[in-house]
Amino acid sequence: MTLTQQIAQFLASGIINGTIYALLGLGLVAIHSATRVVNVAQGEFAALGALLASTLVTRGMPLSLAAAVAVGVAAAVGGGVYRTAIRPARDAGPLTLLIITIALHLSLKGLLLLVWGTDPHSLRPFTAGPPLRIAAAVVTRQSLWVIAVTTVVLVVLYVFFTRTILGKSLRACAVNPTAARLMGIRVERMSALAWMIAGALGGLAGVLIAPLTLATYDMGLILGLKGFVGAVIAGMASYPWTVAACILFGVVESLGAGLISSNYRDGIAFGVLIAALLWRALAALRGGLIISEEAAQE
Amino acid sequence: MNAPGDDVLLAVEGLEAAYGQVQAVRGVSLSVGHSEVVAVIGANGAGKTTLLRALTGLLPSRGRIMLGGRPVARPSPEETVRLGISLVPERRQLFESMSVRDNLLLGAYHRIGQESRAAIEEDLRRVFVLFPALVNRTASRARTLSGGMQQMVAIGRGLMARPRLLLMDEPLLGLAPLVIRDILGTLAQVQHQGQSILIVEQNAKAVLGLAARAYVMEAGRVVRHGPATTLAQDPAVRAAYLGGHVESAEG
Amino acid sequence: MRRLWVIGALLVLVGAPPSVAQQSVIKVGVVVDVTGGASSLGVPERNTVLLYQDELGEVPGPNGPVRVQYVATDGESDPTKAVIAAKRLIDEDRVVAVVCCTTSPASLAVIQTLQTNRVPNVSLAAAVTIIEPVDQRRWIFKTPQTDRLMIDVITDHMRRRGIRSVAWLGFDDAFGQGGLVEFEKLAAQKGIDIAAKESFARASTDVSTQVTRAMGRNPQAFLIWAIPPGANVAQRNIRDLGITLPVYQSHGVANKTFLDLGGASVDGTILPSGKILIAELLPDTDTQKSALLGYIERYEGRYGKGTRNTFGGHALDAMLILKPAIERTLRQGIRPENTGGFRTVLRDQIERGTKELVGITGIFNYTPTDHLGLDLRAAVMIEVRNGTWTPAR
Amino acid sequence: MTTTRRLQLAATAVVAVLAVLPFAVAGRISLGIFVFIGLFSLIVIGLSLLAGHAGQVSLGQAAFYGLGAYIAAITTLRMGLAPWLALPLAVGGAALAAYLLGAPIFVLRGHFLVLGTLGLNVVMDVLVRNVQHLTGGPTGLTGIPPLSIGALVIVGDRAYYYLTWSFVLAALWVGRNLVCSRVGRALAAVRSSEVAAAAVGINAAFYKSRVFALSGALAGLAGALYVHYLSFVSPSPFAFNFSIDLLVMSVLGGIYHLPGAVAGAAIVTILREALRTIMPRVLGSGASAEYEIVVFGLLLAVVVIFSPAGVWPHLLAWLRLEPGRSSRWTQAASLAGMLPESPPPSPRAEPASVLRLEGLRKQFGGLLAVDNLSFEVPAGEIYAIIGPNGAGKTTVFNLISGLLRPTRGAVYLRGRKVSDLPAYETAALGVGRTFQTPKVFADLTVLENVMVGLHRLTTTSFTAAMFGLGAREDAQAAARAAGYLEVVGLLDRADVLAGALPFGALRLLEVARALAIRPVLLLLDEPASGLSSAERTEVVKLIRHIRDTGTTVVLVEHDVGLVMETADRVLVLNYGQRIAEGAPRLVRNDPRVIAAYLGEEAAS
Repeated sequence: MTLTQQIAQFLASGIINGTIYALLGLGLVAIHSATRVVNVAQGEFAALGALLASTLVTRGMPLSLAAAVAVGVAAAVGGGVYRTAIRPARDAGPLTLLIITIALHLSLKGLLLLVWGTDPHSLRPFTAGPPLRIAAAVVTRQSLWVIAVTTVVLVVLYVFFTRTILGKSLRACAVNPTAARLMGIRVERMSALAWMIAGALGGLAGVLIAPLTLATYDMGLILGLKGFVGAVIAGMASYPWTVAACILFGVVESLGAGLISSNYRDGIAFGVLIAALLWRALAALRGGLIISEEAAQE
Repeated sequence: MNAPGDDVLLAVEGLEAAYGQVQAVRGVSLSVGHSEVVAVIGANGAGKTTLLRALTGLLPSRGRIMLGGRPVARPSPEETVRLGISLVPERRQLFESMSVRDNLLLGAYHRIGQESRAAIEEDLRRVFVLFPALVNRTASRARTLSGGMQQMVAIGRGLMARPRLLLMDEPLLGLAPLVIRDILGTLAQVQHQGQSILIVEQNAKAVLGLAARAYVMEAGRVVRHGPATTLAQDPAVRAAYLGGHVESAEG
Repeated sequence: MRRLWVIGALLVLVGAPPSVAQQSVIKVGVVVDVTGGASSLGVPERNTVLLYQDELGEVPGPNGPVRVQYVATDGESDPTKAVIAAKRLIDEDRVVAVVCCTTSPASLAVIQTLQTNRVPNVSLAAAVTIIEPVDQRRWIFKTPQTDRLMIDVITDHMRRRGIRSVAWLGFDDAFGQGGLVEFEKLAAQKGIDIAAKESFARASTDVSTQVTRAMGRNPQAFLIWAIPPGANVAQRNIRDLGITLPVYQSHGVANKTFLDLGGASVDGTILPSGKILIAELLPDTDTQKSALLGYIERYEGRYGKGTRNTFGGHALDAMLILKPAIERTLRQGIRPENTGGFRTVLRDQIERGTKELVGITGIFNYTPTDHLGLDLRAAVMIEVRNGTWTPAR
Repeated sequence: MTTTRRLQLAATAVVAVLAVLPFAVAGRISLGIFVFIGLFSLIVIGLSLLAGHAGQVSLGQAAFYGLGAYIAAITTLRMGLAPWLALPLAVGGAALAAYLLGAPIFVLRGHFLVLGTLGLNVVMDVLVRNVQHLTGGPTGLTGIPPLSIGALVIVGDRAYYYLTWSFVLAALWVGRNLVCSRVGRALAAVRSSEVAAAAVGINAAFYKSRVFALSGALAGLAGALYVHYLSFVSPSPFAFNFSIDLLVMSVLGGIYHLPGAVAGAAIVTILREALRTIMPRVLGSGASAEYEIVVFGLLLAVVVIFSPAGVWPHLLAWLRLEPGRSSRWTQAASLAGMLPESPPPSPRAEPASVLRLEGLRKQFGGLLAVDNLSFEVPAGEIYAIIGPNGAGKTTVFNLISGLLRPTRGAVYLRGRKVSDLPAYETAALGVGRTFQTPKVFADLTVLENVMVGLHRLTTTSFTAAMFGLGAREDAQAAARAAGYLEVVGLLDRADVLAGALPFGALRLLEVARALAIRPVLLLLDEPASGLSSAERTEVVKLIRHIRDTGTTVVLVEHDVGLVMETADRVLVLNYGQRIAEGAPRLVRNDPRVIAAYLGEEAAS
């Protein structure tokens, strides 16, 4: 392989990974903007979606239906988690909420382990066939599915948040919950909705990547972490920027591993991440201490 | 105190509310009639904002709240807005990253599904008639507007709920005198259309010109009440709230 | 004040001397990784212990049969947890021996504990450093083949096929590192060029970057040193990139999971393994054949067709080695209540008495200088064909 | 029995139990568990100091644990250093690394800090796995010698039990000293509001990086003990998953109480071990591990939901051992009457102006908040800034006190340029201030709040505080702080938590705290807003009193009456620009001011 081909391949795999991170990152942003919670258990929604879809398909369910069921169940679990674990503690501090989601992560992971065991499960690609050659890179059909579905999801989210009253009221809750209550918007229902959306996005991510990477009960944490990275770089607020940041992170990771050393893959990725965070923070500090303290309180 | 009667829209008796351990409203009784503008004046920290938060259910309270002759039991903001009480909150509390149009539309949130789209669109037009300055800014994000325009959006949003009673918390806070004049004019217009308003304001001079009656709060209690014109002449009120202050108070 | 007394009373209760329980059982501790990264190895190990704990749970003693109880705990794929688990087995259950642990780092981490407490151990992990240097590992034995033995067989196979340039694709953990160290040595000896050395994490979901890098060096074959699902991800990425080079894998993929997950992508994979995967194809003269078939029938009967794997075999071998050694220790008149003495004699019995013992992994001959006890008979080369194991050509 | 007595008794009991525990549990419970609880406690104590007391949540503590472990392993194994020398090296190395990383990493806040520290952990993990010639890579290193002192070789569970728990008790003692000292109050201030802390001259970065270093040292110590105990090291125990575990321990135990760290480490470790034993009994052998995680996760969620402050406060309450809030200050405060009130600085040979602004400009994105503003404040005057909301008054204060950097222009204090100094330096030079919305340190007492104000006038260093060497100075500081409380009339509430004060008292407390820094220039941001008329009268008196004792006062106020009563000179701002300046009477009648701000009616 020539260097050009290699770089093209690194870019392709970086973009695909980044797209998957983005689906998790979007869920994190949905939850955070509505409930100020950083959801450590976001990756478990993906694991749930992946495992459920692969089992259903193995049992003979058509793939499209299995995918829909998996996404639906993940959404329901998201809503259920909010209702049982987050709502009772919604006035607690961010650290407490973080620990609660860590507890959720453990419980969900344990439940997945109980149901599916430690063995990995596989799911067949959405469409069969050999990989395609795009420019100098080789791309599997499933990767194209990932990108296509994510694009559709983005469009749907955009329409939902800017064109529908439900989406607008969800945004309103995120922007100013007190004012939203004064408009008669039931903030807690909207929070539950945000968790359901996050659950669905996570489940969808799981269904999409199961054919690429196999599904295991403990696949969630790393995926969620990488989505978190993108979401934080984008400030935990903006959906399109989260997607951009996640894809960027995927590409940096892939290029770093490819051009420098695969042994240092995560080291390079997180090194770049820390540098980016510091650059952002220092830029804020240049304006003065007040600005950065207010930024911290978000 | 006016006895609750047919002409009384809101009647509050013995309202008590606390912020944590601090008792901020102590046994307040007041009333608002149909199509009446009533003002509550007092210094910062007198309990005026707490009073409004208690009325909308943002804060738990004890005491009796009657709206149109019916008791409002255990109010919550989601309920009270459906019952017809809408609050234009302190410091406007707009949805800053959303457009002016969306802000106004969300004001009618509880009517969506109950009423036709046309009715809501009609009310949007009504708001733009009241505040023509907003017409060219419908797509602008609320945070990019000037303070005065933001206050117009906040009032418009409150009106979009089509409330029986509009509560306003310090609507004149930090506005330039010219803008204050505009807003007072609009409020008078709204009142002529039959809107009942309970307005809380530090800027006593401005609201006493608008309101028919007024209550004076100090340390969580109503210490005086009566027709606005009478209170405006009251030497004690003049000394405390009219003499030293300038119109534009800031918080 | 009264509440302080409550606490005091509780403490007294905890601190009270142990209730006089009849110590008529001999306990053997088992620490395997049922959860975490190494669970695909630890689960069959535990399953095998559960499957055989009754059959191998009784030895004849001087005063009638004595029960041998296997106490299994989860090492959670974390060396610290494994050490705590082993300490508890030693101090609380007073086990006479330990079977620990699934992975090399955990096996290395418990050595100090076992050596100072003088408890014999049979490790189920590969690294040769677990048992060497022998003078510092007196209490440690192991049952799996070492990486060196496996790579010896692989490199021989490569040479036979004329492969002189290989891309290494291994886990970035102890398993991968252990393999690479041996591969570097043996490749140098046998004139094989390591064209690329790439690593990836156990939890990797995409290895195509590493594969692409390796392809930049034009290797003749890939050697993947990993376990499922990571091993499958790597192999799938190779095939997805349209690469048709031969792929070698380690003995870490010698289980059903690898085949189930891999589907068509693992066809043609060549790997070293114990004989268990192709037991039926062995000549009837093979000394291990009947033992293998017995274990396979038992294991697949309980856990499903095709679930046989080498890791469960490692655990069974440990039990097969310990049982007669315990028996011989009892026969020497050592009472199990004398835990310390029993452990010492048991160790000697394992070391001296394990001769030509037919196990699943191979035939064991421990000596004071060899705590591995296996030879090249323990490994064969296997190829995946049509979704099943066959002897490699 | 008094609470103090009971606490002493309880502490003695705990030490006694720890001493006899190895004998009590022998043969029943593995002592190894308690060694690990001790090791984890050391790290969690550090994390509690960092996250609970300094307010900086780190998800990277396992990295320093690992660093200590590897330093001890590499120096003894590869360099042949004696283990007792390697131990301080490991502690020092981990501390130094934390200290050096602290400066950059604490630029980050909130989620960013969490992610940044987690990133450190990941980077450290990758390095350890790859620098194989030093670290042995993923397989790790074996054969690390045990600790030894001369001929005495420390091996076995019992030896490491006593060693580890001695360190734990020492760490608790050090931590307690720190928390109850000048440094501890500074940390509480930083946690509560960095802006307010800076306004009394506290360099937040200085303290954060030192606490980080201390937490690194404790983690490094635990790491070194770990490797000598097991004589083995490999990367996996130090991965970020363990950092999550550590945070869980600290929150579960009670992050605001140091002994809670020990409780958390013990609960998590014992609970997991107990589940490992109990679950197979309940559900039959075989499927145990699967249930352990679920049950542990659910228990954790339940505890944290119902007791966000952790279990330690409940334990104290159950034993009726809640310490009285800072009772020792009450005594010191009662001396206040007897001590001469510390006088604010006498007017020195001053330049004519205390404060000078030159062409100051501040732009926030597209908004011009302050536009080419220049003025001078003569020494010993009360100078008022008025103007409508949004006129930029508070921004001017933030620029003077260094909380914001000007886009252009400069601020001079007594002729010295201060606009390029950090806020805490400006405060140290004598600029005191209050805030429009009072920023008091809510979880400190009223007296402690004012003692924080004395920060730059006291000297107990971080190290001295660790060893409890600041007690004498603390008593004096308490007495002086009491003096300031007397000035503002809050002495009777000295021991009340500041968060429980009514609004008016918060303003007065802020003034007392600002006075404690002995300001040459005091900036009061709306000192009368929200006050009753009686309180307002008091404030007017107080402002005059402050001026009379030699401090120049600048105030922002919209109560024009108050301004007219007190100010010697008035500046009127509008849209960030100066529209008039001069004596109150002149300004009031200035037609430009009337048009832009006061309105016609006010003039009549």
